[in-house]
Amino acid sequence: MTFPEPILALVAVCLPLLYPAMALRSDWRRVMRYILPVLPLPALLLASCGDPSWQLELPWLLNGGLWALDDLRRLFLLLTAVLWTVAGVYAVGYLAESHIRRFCVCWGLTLAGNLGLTVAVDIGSFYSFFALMTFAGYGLIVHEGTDEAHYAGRVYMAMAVLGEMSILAGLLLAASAADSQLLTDLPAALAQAQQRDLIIALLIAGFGVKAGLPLLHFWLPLAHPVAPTPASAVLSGAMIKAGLLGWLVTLPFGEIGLSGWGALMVAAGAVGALGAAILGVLQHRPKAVLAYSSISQMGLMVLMVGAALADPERAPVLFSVIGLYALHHGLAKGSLFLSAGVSLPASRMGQTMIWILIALPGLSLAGLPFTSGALAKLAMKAGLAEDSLSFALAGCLPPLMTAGAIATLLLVLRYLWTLSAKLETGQTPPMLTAGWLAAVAASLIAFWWMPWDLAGLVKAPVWLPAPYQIWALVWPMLIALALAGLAVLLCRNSRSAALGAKPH
Amino acid sequence: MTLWLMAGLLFTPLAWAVLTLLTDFVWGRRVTWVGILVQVLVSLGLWLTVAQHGGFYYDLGGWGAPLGIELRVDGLAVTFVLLTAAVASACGLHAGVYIDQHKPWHRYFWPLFWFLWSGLNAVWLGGDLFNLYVGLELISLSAVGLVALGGNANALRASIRYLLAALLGSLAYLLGVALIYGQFGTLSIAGVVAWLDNHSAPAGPGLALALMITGLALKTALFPLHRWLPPAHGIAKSPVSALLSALVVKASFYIAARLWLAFGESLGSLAAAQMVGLLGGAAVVWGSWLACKQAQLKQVVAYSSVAQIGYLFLLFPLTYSVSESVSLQAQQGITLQVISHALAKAAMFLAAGNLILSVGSSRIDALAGVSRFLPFSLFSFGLAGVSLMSLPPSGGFAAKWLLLQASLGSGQWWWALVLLAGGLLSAAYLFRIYRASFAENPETDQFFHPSKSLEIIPMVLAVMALGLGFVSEQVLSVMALPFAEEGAP
Amino acid sequence: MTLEEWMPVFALMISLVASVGIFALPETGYVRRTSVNLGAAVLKLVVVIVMVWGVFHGVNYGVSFTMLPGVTFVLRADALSMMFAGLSAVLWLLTTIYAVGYLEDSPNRRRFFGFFSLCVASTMGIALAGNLFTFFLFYEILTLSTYPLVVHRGTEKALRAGRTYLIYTLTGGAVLLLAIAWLHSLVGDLSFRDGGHLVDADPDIHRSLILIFILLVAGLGVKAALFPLHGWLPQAMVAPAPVSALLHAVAVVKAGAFGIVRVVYDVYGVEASSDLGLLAPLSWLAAFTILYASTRAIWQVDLKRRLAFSTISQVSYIILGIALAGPLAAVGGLVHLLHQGIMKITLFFCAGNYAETLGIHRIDEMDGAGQRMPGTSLAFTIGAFGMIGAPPLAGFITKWVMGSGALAVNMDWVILVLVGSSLLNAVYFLPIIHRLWFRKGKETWPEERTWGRLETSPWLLWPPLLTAMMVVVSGVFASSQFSPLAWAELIVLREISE
Amino acid sequence: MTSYLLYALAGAALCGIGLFGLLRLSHLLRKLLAFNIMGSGVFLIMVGLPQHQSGPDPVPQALVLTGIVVAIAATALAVVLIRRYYHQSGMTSLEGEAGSREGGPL
Amino acid sequence: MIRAVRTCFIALACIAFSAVLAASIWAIAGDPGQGTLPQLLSENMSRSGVEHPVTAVLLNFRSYDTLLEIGVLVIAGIAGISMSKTTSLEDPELRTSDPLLYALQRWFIPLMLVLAGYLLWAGADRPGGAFQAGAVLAATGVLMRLGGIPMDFLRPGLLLRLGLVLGFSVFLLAAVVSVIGGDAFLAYPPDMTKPLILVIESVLTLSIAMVLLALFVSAPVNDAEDPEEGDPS
Repeated sequence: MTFPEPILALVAVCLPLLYPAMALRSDWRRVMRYILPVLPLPALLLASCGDPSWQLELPWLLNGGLWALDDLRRLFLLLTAVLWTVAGVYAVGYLAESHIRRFCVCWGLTLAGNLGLTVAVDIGSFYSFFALMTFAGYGLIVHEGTDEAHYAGRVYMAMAVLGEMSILAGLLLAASAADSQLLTDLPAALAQAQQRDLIIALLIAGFGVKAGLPLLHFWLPLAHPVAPTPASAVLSGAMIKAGLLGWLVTLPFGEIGLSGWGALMVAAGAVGALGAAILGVLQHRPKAVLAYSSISQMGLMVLMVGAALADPERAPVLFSVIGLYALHHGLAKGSLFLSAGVSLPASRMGQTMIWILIALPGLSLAGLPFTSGALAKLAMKAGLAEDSLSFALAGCLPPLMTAGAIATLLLVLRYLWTLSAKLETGQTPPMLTAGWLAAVAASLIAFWWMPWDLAGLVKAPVWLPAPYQIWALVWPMLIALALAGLAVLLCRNSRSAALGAKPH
Repeated sequence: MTLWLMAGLLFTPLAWAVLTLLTDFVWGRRVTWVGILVQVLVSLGLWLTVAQHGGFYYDLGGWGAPLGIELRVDGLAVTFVLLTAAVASACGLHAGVYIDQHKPWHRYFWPLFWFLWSGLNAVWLGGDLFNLYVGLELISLSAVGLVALGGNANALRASIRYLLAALLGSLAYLLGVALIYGQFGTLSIAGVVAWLDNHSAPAGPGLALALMITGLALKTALFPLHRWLPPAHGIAKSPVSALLSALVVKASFYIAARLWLAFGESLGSLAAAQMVGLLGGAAVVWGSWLACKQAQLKQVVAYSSVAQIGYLFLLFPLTYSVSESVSLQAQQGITLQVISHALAKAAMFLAAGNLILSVGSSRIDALAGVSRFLPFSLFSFGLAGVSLMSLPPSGGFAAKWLLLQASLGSGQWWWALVLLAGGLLSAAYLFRIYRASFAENPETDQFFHPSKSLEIIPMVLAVMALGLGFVSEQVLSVMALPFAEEGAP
Repeated sequence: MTLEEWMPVFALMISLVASVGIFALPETGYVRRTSVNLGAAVLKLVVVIVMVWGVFHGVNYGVSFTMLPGVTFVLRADALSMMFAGLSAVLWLLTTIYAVGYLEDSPNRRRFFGFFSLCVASTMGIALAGNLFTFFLFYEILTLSTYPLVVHRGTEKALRAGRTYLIYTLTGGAVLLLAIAWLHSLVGDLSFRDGGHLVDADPDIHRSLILIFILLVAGLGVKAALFPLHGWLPQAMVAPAPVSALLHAVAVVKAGAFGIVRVVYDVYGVEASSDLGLLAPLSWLAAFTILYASTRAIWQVDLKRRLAFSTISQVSYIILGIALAGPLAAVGGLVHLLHQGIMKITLFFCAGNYAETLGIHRIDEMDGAGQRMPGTSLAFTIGAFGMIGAPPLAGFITKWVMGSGALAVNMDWVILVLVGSSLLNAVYFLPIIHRLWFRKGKETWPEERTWGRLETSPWLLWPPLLTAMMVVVSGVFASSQFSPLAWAELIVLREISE
Repeated sequence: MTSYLLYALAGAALCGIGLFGLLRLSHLLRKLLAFNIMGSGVFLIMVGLPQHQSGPDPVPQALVLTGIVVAIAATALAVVLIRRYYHQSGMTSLEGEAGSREGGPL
Repeated sequence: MIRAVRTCFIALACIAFSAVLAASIWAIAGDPGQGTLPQLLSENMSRSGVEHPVTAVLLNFRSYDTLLEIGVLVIAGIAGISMSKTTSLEDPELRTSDPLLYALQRWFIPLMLVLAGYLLWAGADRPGGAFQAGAVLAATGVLMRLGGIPMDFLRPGLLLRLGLVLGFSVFLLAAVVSVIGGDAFLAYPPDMTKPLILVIESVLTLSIAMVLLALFVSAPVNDAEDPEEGDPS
């Protein structure tokens, strides 16, 4: 099957890109909604079935286009396609009538950008799709039209534009240093470039905006709660990963050891992972909590990126782990976000079922055994094992990871807590439910599909993680549960105290 | 053939002056049409002859200089003859329609018109100092007569002022002629030049040249001797104004320029040359400035003449002790300036007359809304303005270009600044008028339509002024070595 | 004369004849006037396309005759000419279509279209001019023929704007004339030649040459709206939208920029210019203009004024590109000549549509206009994003190429300018887009005119959509054979191969 | 020094006087007379100067005759104009009227 | 005060002018004579057709000057008659009737007519000529006017206009007639020089007198005037 892949890739990108043209006729508005879930399907097909060794040359495009897939990109493409599909299904049920065309247009464009950037290998189209995603994403964020949404949108836009400019400058410098228009040539050239540090700083900052790097993350907790739920899901699940992908394809991994930058990234990751957790548990709105959770999770990935930057030897391994982790997180976070929009059935049995389904992806995030999370966590642990890394901060990584795991679960618990206060019983539109269920399913099934023996990090134990692994996974969870319980108790006390003080 | 042409050229205007004096206005107009046809054909024929065979001297009455009067028929002279034919025919045709035929005194317009024409031809061709004086007087008196024709107190005041200035100028010129004759014993310019070529310059006749040029400058209305011009040109009937501004002032300038080029090197001085240039520059600035201040349409155009005349006098510094090529450039530039100004200014006055006719007022602010109605004349006015502003591709631009080259080439860069400033200032006063015409005024929407023939004439002139830029090379090549034939040492 | 000699004359005369024809037709001859106008525009486009084809294949189109002693009038088509000529031919057609719709039922249409065609003729003359003298000729004609369009409305404001316009441009013209005359008296023949004339100029005249260059740039900079000389442009925005669109966004300002390109490349030569130390200050000036005007634009509340400042900023890109003295940067600058043209004209068309259909002039009135006029707003959005330099639109190509070019000649600070400018562009364009699409609009829009199901007249709607499409296409297909970028590369290739 | 030269010098004096009158006097007829005086001065110089050098010379005499006729014509025209001007406006000088801010004959 | 200063200033300027002029004259007079013109003139006198050199210069050598000069005179005449109100140039209000004057005129007028004829004739070989004769003739007219003789014949009609230009037209015709023979403008046929000049002189006398008379007979001034352009009237 060598021939159809390039065509498929073209279709995968162009379908969502051209789909907004339907908006030109107002009577097609109803149809548009139902097409939403179909849009990412070619991409899904491409990611899941296709042979990754294809290339699509588009010499007329921008500065000469080249699209291709490698393992890493395939992973990201898979994530993107899956998440957008389920979110699309969900959106069909979720969307209200107002401004539906606008939403669909933005959706299609954002999707096109997100898919395109994963398959783009030349700088021009990569950056184009990235920008397309960024700008079209704005439409998703402010869709509700509330003041809050507009505020969030403004912050998002300001930061995104700054990020874009930073990327532009970085890419320009890098391309000029590499004298090439292909992303694949950048890392090697960057390692030798005169202005290496400047370029790296620009790129890290630029993609960092998308990836929610600490201090560049402000838009995330603002935007996610106000965006329509399916949009939040893809924002947090897929688009945020685009920033990560940006780093992975541009920075000079595996070429040269940049311990300084590595340390900085590790530090940033640590601050993100823990700081976001602290801020996150103080949030009252479920989606805000999730947003901080995303930042926190991204912090962990930044940690790995930092490690990979610092240690060129380990970089390929870490790449795989990062990809895996990103896939896992994306799917789990997507389903968590989607769950914010479901309504509880009347029956108690049903409610319990729902709650379990809601909680499962969350727990998977925290690393519950038999979930993708467990696998990802283990892989990360192995990847960042102290002995295999050789840079200054390597020693801090394991404790950080543990702390991260605790933070993750705490945030998930906080999410469930806030959600429980919010969820109401009622009728859920069937498509919405279907989308959510599909998301959860994807998140859970991923466990089965994941390449277990990735780089030999995780011993392939067929079904179960080994006992030592279970413990390693579970103890942070226990600590987190304990902390959560404590918090609940404290909370109750203080609330009753407060109630006692002010009796009304 | 040439003899016939020459005789036709000299005879026709005088004869037609006689003929039209004997008729009334309407018949005079018909007769004039024939005369214009003859005169244009003759001028054209003469021009073509000279273009083919070169210039020659024409001995009147068979008596050559110094005893008799000889006419100098060179490229420059016939070009000006042709120019006169073009402008004067336009004015004549225009006047035939424009002037009220029911006023009994208007029948005298035609003889005066033809006398003016003959005087102009006499000046262009004249090679004899005294004959030039008579020619000048012929022009001045007929011009004054035209201004005063049927005029009210204001017109009379203007024409008296004009007459006195013209007479004083003529006397100064004549005084110079007297001194020249006293010194050299001949009246022929060529004779004087020949004498000067063989002898060192005497001390006495310097004053003669100064007197003659001062007198002519007064008749040309060079700043600060310009004050008679705007009232006279402003108050005369538009075809008359056109004739005066386009041709009459040029005649005296033409003589001054010829004298300067002939005698300037030996009798003039650097200080005098620069001084005249300075006055010219001042005229450009001051005339333009005053033009900006005028409220009457024709006054603006009249003051514009004062400013444009200033350019002409840049000839003096730009040809005094400079290299041959720079001098040639300056002469060519001035020649083009004279031609383009004549065409453009005539077009402008005629168009202004039409505009006044169509809005019923001579004030500039009365033009509001005229642009919507878009009389052809406004367009002609605008096109003529392009040439006056010396913007490309007009003849004015070609002139300015050559003058710029000359001033830069001679190192006298300050004249370049004058030229540029003059262009901008002229834009300032001309765009005042355009601006007024573009203003939308809902109150007045009633305009009178002048007849088509009135509107076509200024357009033709304006297009000629505009197109001159494209054919400058051809025009200049016909007047091969203008002015210089006998002035060269 | 051969066909090669006639072609440039044709290209020039078509609009000129159209202009005369329009003046000759009566005011009420609507159908005839429109057919003359559109017919001429289409014919001209055909001629230009043929010439582009010819120039690409190395045909020399040109005609010349001596106008004054020592001065020739030269019309000639080279790659650079055809870029500008092509731009104006394409946009003339579109703008004519637009203007027909825009001025429907308004007075003074004969005057408008007559002068409009005259403007286009002079633009064509500027494009095809083969020496500085000819260039100046048409440059001044352009000044003159634009004036009636600026004051078209005849209001006090329009008249004032017209005066400002004149003061700037005529003074600029005078300075330019001085410079050209001076240069002519120093070195004579000024015909444009790839590689320039002054590479081995006599060292004695270097100081004069520097001074002349400054004068030339000052003269041309007025039209190109370089920093201290830009004041006329925002004021001139009182003109009707098609005028702002074609002339103030494209023809007039481009004429200035185009002139600077000619001076640097074909008169002085890049080498000579940079040897004389002229290009670095020019690039600083351009860079400053880019940032300054963008900053000023942020505070404009009137849509067209904001666009005007944006124009000032964007035109300086062209100058920046060529001032950087590297081939790649020059490609960036030149390609922006086209890119900026189509992007800005889109925006102006849209601004005109808002004003004409909904009576919107100020930015704070634009809330929700996207729902009411989706097509127009779509075009506006594309144009604005192009201006920001968002990929894959035309503006991005410019920035990318120019940035690469700047880096190639080690002018890293330019990146800062490019990025800063994009940022500022985003600051003043994104809020508009936000308002268009994401704010709640009025319940009822004023119905200045109704077009049934359509948001506005098709005459008004299609031109911006087409240009917006061009913005996308010329960005996305930048590397194809006949893209603006490819043509700019061709120009630079021919320039440096000399 | 011949008597002819004396004529010429007297002519110079007359020119000065005439010029003074032309510039200074405001009554139009006086101006006209001053013009004629100046004209006479010029004619004197014209006749006197050449004859001083080369004896009787008919050419300047003829010129002067022509000049006189021209001067008479001009004077006549001026008188006609002045007369009509006086008739229409009741004034004998050009100065000091409304609508004419320009002073002097120039 | 200012007036006085201005007067002084102008006076000084005029004196200076006279002085410079005199100095120039002195300087020119000091130069040795240059003129070969009188000699040339006397050499050509025989071909001029008249004996008196001034007349020869006026009507032959420099006849173009004279032609134009007459033109100037005609212009003045035109300007004069263009302003008359009535059909007659004479203003009846100014007519006097003094018997003494009337008697005197009867003596003087014929005498002056004869004098004019003589002057005309004398022009050929001694001072005199058309202009002098014309002036005397005009003076006769003035005398008649002052003496109260009705001069209704001076109507600005065709006759008067014809009279004004008669001399000029004849002169012009004489000038152009030679062209038909292939000669230059104003060249008289060699054998007809003398009679031609005589004819020209005679008609010129008439015309000059006519012009002067038309100008000096005090015609009533016309009140009617053209409105200035743009005046709404």
